[in-house]
Amino acid sequence: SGSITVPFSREYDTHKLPFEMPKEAVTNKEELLGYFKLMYTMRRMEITCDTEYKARAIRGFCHLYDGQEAVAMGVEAAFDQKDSWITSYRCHCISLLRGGTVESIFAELLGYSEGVSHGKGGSMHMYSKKHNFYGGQGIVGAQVPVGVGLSFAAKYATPPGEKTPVAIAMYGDGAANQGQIWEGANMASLWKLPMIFCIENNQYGMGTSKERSSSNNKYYTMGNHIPGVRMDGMNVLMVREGMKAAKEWCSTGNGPIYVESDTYRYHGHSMSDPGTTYRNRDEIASMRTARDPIEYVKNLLVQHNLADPQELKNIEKDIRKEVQDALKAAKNGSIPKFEELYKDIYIGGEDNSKIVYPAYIRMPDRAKSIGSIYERGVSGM
Amino acid sequence: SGSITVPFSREYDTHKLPFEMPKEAVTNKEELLGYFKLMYTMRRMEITCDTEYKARAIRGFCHLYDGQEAVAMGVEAAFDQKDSWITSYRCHCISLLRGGTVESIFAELLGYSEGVSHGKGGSMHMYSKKHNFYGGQGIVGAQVPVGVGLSFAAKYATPPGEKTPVAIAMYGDGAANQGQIWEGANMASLWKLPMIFCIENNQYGMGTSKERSSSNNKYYTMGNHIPGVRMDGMNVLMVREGMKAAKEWCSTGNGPIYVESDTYRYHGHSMSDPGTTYRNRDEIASMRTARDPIEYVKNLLVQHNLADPQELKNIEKDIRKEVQDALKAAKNGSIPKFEELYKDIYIGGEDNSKIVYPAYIRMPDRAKSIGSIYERGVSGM
Amino acid sequence: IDMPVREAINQGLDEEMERNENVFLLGEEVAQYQGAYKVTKGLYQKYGEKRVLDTPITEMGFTGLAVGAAYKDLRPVVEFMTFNFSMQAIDQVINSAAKQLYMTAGDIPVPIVFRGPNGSAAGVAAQHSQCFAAWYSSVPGLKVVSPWSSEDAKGLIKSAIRDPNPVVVLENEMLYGVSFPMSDEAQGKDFLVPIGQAKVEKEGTDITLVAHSRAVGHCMAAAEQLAKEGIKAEVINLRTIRPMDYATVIASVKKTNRLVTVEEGWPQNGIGADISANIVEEAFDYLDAPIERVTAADVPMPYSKPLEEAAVPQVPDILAAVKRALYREK
Amino acid sequence: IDMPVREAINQGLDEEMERNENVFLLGEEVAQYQGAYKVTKGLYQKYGEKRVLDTPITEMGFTGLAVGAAYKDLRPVVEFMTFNFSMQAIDQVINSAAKQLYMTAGDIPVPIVFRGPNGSAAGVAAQHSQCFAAWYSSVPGLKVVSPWSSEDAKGLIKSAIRDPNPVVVLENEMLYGVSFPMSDEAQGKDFLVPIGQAKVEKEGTDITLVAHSRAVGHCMAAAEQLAKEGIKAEVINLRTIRPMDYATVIASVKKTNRLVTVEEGWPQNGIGADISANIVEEAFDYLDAPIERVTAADVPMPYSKPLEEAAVPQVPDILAAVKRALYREK
Ligand SMILES: Cc1ncc(C[n+]2csc(CCOP(=O)(O)OP(=O)(O)O)c2C)c(N)n1
Ligand SMILES: Cc1ncc(C[n+]2csc(CCOP(=O)(O)OP(=O)(O)O)c2C)c(N)n1
Ligand SMILES: [Mg+2]
Ligand SMILES: [Mg+2]
Repeated sequence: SGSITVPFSREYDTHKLPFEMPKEAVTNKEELLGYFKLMYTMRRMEITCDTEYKARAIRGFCHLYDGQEAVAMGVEAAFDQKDSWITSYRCHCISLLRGGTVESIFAELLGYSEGVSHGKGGSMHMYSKKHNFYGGQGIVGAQVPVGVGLSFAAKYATPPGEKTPVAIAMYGDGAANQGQIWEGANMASLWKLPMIFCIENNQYGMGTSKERSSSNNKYYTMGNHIPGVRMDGMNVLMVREGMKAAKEWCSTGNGPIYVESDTYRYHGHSMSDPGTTYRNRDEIASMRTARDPIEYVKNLLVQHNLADPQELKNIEKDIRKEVQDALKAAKNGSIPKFEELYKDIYIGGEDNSKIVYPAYIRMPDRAKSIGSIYERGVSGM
Repeated sequence: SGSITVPFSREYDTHKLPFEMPKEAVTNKEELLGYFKLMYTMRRMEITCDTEYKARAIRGFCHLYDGQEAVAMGVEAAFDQKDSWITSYRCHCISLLRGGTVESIFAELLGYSEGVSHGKGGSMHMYSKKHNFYGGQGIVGAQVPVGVGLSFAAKYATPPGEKTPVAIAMYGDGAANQGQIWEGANMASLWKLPMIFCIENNQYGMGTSKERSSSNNKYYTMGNHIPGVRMDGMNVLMVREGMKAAKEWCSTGNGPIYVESDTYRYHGHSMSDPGTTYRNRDEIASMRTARDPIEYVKNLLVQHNLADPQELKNIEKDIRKEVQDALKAAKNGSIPKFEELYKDIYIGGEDNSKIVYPAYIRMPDRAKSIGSIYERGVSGM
Repeated sequence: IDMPVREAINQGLDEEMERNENVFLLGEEVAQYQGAYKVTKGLYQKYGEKRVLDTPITEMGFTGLAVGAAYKDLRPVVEFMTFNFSMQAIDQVINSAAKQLYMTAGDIPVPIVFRGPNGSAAGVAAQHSQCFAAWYSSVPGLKVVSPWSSEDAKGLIKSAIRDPNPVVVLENEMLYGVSFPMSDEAQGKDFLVPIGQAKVEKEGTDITLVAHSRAVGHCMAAAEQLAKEGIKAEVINLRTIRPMDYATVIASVKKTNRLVTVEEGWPQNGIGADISANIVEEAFDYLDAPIERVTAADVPMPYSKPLEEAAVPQVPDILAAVKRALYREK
Repeated sequence: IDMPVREAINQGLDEEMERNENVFLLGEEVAQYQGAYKVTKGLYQKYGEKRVLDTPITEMGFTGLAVGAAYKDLRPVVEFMTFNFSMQAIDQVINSAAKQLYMTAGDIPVPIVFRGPNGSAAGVAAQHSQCFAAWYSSVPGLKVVSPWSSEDAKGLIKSAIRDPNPVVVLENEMLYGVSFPMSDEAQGKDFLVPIGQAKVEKEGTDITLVAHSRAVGHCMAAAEQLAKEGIKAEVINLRTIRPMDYATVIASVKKTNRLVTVEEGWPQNGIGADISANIVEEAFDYLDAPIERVTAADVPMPYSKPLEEAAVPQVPDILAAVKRALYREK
C-alpha cells in the first residue's frame, strides 16, 4: 500500500509567517498505524491512571492528557530525538514518547523504584536525558525559559552554518501570560535560537476559560514580531506538518516561532477536578464525537482502505491488554529503599557521574541523621 | 498675549490606536514659561546632584534625569494630581512635580531628616502619597504591575459610568522586556483598567543599547493587541498632548495604552557610569544641540515673541540661585535621630496612622536591642 | 461546635469583607471555581466580581497589582494557590510590600494579606511541598502567622486583614479538612486572635514543645503519649512567626527547663534554630538539657509515600527528641 | 603578591573558561561593559560573544535559560548584578535547579553557578542591601559559598564552576576593591578551595568567632583588639554556608568553650541561629557561656550613613558580644 494524500479540512492560521504552510499531508498505512497505536496506548494509559487514582493507588496531583494525544504525537513525528523537549506537569504521554514505558510510568505513579523517576518525582516529574526529555515541570511557565536554554545549548554545540537541533517547550493557555515566557522569547529572538514555543490550548487553565485569563487568546500571535502559526491540535497530521515547518524554520538560524495547537482535555484539570462546573457535558461530548484525535486516524485508515475496522479493533484489544499487563507488572514494583530519601541531592565528579552524599544529612529525628556532623563537605567528591 | 498654535515637526507613531492623534498643540506664554521654569529647575537640580555626588556628599546610586525633563513635565501638564504616578529609581524630577521640593530632595540625597523620605530612602526612593506619587522603585520592572494596582484602585473607587483617574507607570527601554510588565498589561487589558504604560526610551539600559536588549524596540507596539503611541519625548507639548489623549482613552473604560517617549539621558546611567564607553560624545553633543527639551521651549517663547532672551536669562539666573539656596538650606539639615533606624517598620491602627514598634527589635549588639524580648507583639496596636 | 479549618478561614474572610468594602480577594480560581481548595467558597457569589477576582496564572503580576492597590488604601487578600508559587512573586512581597513603609518613612503603608497553603501536602513532590515560614519570617516589615486550629485560622485571618501592615498567612492544605472546636466567642464577628502572641495549648511542667501549623497537632499527640508515661509536656502553638513571641517560650522554658522545637521546614536556618539561639541567649542557665530540634529531613520532598513520611516529622521523632532532652542531663 | 578580590574572581573565571569550553558567562552588562562592578573585565574581549553574553534585564528569563543550558551539560555562570535581583529568579534557582537532580532521580544534574554581590553595600538603601545567605543555604540541592579574601574568592569560584551541582556564590561589593595576599599556590591554575570546609583564619584558645564574607574582616579586627587585652580569639571563616562545616566550629568550641557568631544578614532564622542551635545540640556541655549572635539590626536598610552603620555589625558590637561571652559564666 503506497502513500496517500490527506487534505486539511482547516487552514493553518498564521501570524507574520514568512513562508507558506502546507494544505495537506502525505502519509501511509505504516505511519498512520503507528500513530494510532501510540495514541491509543496513551489514551488507555491515562484512563487507567484515572481508575488507579480513584482506587487511591496514585497520590497527589495527577494531570491526564487524554484528548490531547495528537499534539505530542505530531511533535514526535516531526522531530528526531536530538531535538530537546520540555513540558509542564501534564507529562505522562510525552514521557512515553521519550524514554518512558507504560510500565515505568505506572511504576512512577505508584511510587515504586522501577518508575521513570524511581518513585521520587510522581505524576508531574518524568524525564529522560538520554532521550532529550527534560520534564515534567510543576511550576506553571517555568519550563519555557528553561526550554529556551535547551535551544541555547543546541545552538552552542552546533558548528556555525550547520542545521541545529531544535528545542520545544509546551505550555498551556493558562500559562501563556506568564511573563517569563516573554522574557525567554525576547532572548530567543535576539539570539536567533532554535526554539519552538508550543501552546497547547486546551481552552481552560484549571477552571478558567481562555477568555477570562487571556486578553489576547490568539496565542500564536503572542510573540508579537515573532512568527506564529495555529493549527488543529486534534489532527496529528496537521500538527506533524506544522511542527516540521516550525523545526525547519528554527533550525536554519531564523530564530524562534510560536506554534499553537487548538486542542481539548477530556478529563478535568487534575484528578481532583471533576471538570464539569466550568464547562458543560455537551461541550465535552461534542468534542469527543466530532474531533477525537484517535477516531480521526482510525477513520483515515478505514476510509482509505488501509485497514479494516476489525483489524483496528484487534489492535485496540491488544493495547488494552498490554496496558493492563503493564499495570500489573508495575504493581509488582518495589518500594524505594530508605536510602533513596537522601540520594540524588548532590552528584559528584566533574563528569556528573559519581553518587555522592553530603557528610551530614539531618533527619527529623536527629539521632537518625545520615553521616556525621563531625565530617565535612560532600563525600565522594 | 493670547494662545499660540504649535505644529509638531514629527508625527505620532501609532499602533492599533482607534483614534486620531493631534498634529499640533495650543499653548500660551504662561504655560510655556511654567514648563520652562520647572524643567530648568529640574536641570539645575540634577546638575547640582552631579557636583554633590562627586564631592561625596551624596552616596550610593544616583540616577539623573537631565535630558529627559520634557517627559515628566508633559505628563504632569496632562494630568491632575488625582492621577497616580509611579516610576523607577530615576525619580528626583517626578518627586519635584509631586510633593517634593528642591530642598527636600537634596536633603534626602544628603541623608537628612528633612528629606522627602527622612533620609531613609535616598536617591531611588522618593514618594508622596498625598500627591499620588508612589515612588521611586529600585527594582527594574517592579513598578509596573504595582502601577497597574494603582489603576485598579482608581477604578475600584470610581462609581460605574464615571470617568476614572488614571495611573501611569514609567519604565525604561531596558526594563521593557521584564515579564511582569506583560503580566500587568494582560490584567489591565482584561479588566479594562485606566492604565498608561509609559516607556521612557532613553536608548540605553545602563551600557546596553536598545537593539541589544530588545528584539522589538518599537516599544509602543509591545502591548501587541493593546493600542500604543510613540512621540518625541524631548518635546513637552507633544508629550502633553499625547498624554492627554492617553488619559482620555484610559479614563473612559477603554483599558490600557502603551505610550513611548523617545528621549535621551545626558548623564551616564548613574553617577558611577561615565556614560561614554557605549556611546560616543558626538551622539550626546548632537542631542544637546538638536533636541534639548529646554532649549525647545525657550525657542518657542522667543520665536513667538512671548518672551525675550534677556527675560529668560534672568529667570535662569534666578533659578540657579534658588537651587543653590535650596542646596545650602538642605545642607543645614539634621542627621536622622537614632530612633529612625527602627521607626516605620510597622504601622498601627486600622486607619494606618499610629506609630508603633515591635516589642523587641534586635540590634547588632543584642544588649542594645530596642524594647524587650520579654514583651510581645507590636506595641501601640 | 466543631468546624473544619477551611470553613473557619472562609468565615473570617466573609466577615471581614462584609465589614470593610475595601477588602477584596484575588488569586487563581478563587472566584468562579470557589478556590482550588474551596477556601473561598460562596464569596464570589456573595460579593461579586468587583471584590472576588480570578487572576491569570501570573503570580508576579497579580502580586504587584495587589501591592499597588494596597498603596492606595484598598485591602487586598492575595491567595497563592500554594506558597510554592509565591516564589515567582517574592520580590514584590519583600521589596514592594515589606520594605515600603520604611523606605517612605511612614508615608505609604501596605495593608495587604498574602495567604494560602504552605509546606508539605500529600504526594505532591519536591516543587509543591516547600515551607516558607523561615524565609518570610526573617524579613522586617512583614508579619507572619501560621494557624493550626480553626480558631487560630479564623482569628488570625481576621487580624491579618485588619492589620495595616503586610501579613503573610501560612496555612496548611492537610489541615483544611480537619475539624476543631470553635468556642461561642470564636463564632462571633468580633473574634480576633492577636498577631504576635503564642498560645499555650497544653500546660505542663516537664518539657516544652514548640511548634506551628500542622506540627502543633503532632506535638499534642506526642504530649498525650508522654502523659501516659507520666511526663507532663507543655505545648506552645506559636500562631505567629513574626514578630515571634519569644516571651512565651522563655517563660515556659524557665518552668520546664527543657525544650524541643518541631517544624515541617528544612533544618538549616529554620524556626527551631532561631528559637534555640534566642533561648540560649536569654535562658541558658535555665536549660537542664540541650535544646532539641525536630525538623523536616534535609532533602527535597520525594513523591513515594514511605519516603515522604520519612521526610517530615512524625510523632515518634518528637518522642525521641523529648526522651533525649529528658534523660540526658547536663 | 596582593590582589583585590575583584581580580581574584576575574582570574578564576578566566582560568575556568580557558579550561572548559562549556563554561560561559551571562548576565546584565557582563560583556561589553565588562561588568557593573568590572568583575568580568576582559573576558568578552578574550572569549567573544558566544561565551560572554549581555542579557536583557530579565532575571527570571535568563536564569531559566541558564538552567536549561545546564540540563544539557553546558556550565553557565550566571551573574546577578546584585543578589537582590535574584529574587525575581529565585523560583528558577530553587525549583528548576536545586531540586532537579532529586526529582529526576539523578538523571539530570544541573552544573550551574549563580554569582554576584550579596548583602549590604554603601548607601543603596533597603531594596539593594539584602543578604540571602540564610535563604539559599536552607535549600537541599544547592551549595552555597561566600568568600572573604582573594584566595577564598578565586578558589571558591573555581570549585563552584567545576562542581556538577548548582552553586550559589555570595560575593560582597565592598570587598571587590579590597586587596588580600595571594600565595604562589593561589596564583596557579590548579588552585581550588574545597566547598564544604571552613578555614581557621586565626587560632586562639579563649573564644571562637565565626563569620563569612565581610564579617570575617570585622572578626579579624576584633580579634586583634582582643589580643591587646590578652584575649586569644579563634576566627573561623566559614567560606561555605551549605553544606555547612559544623565540624570545624564544634572542634573550635570544644577548645574555647565560647562562641560568637557574626553575620550581616537579619537575625531571625539566620546563619548564627543555625550554628548556635547545632552547637547546643552537639556541644552543649562544652559551653561555658551562652552563644552570642551578632547580626544585622532587625530593620530594612536605611540610606542615611549613620543609620546604615548602626544597622550592620561593627567591630564594637563584636567586642561587646565577646565580653559578654567571656565574663558571664554559666
Ligand atoms: C506558578 C504556578 N502557579 C499556579 C500553579 C497551579 N496550577 C497548576 S496547573 C494550573 C493551570 C494551568 O493551565 P494551562 O496552562 O492552561 O495548562 P493545562 O493544565 O490546561 O494543560 C495552575 C493554576 C502552578 N503549578 N504554578
Ligand atoms: C531586577 C533588576 N535587575 C537589575 C537592576 C540593576 N539596574 C538598575 S537600572 C538598570 C538599567 C535600566 O535601564 P532602563 O530600563 O532603560 O532605564 P534607564 O536607567 O535608562 O532609565 C539596571 C540593569 C535592578 N535594579 N533591578
Ligand atoms: Mg489549558
Ligand atoms: Mg533606558
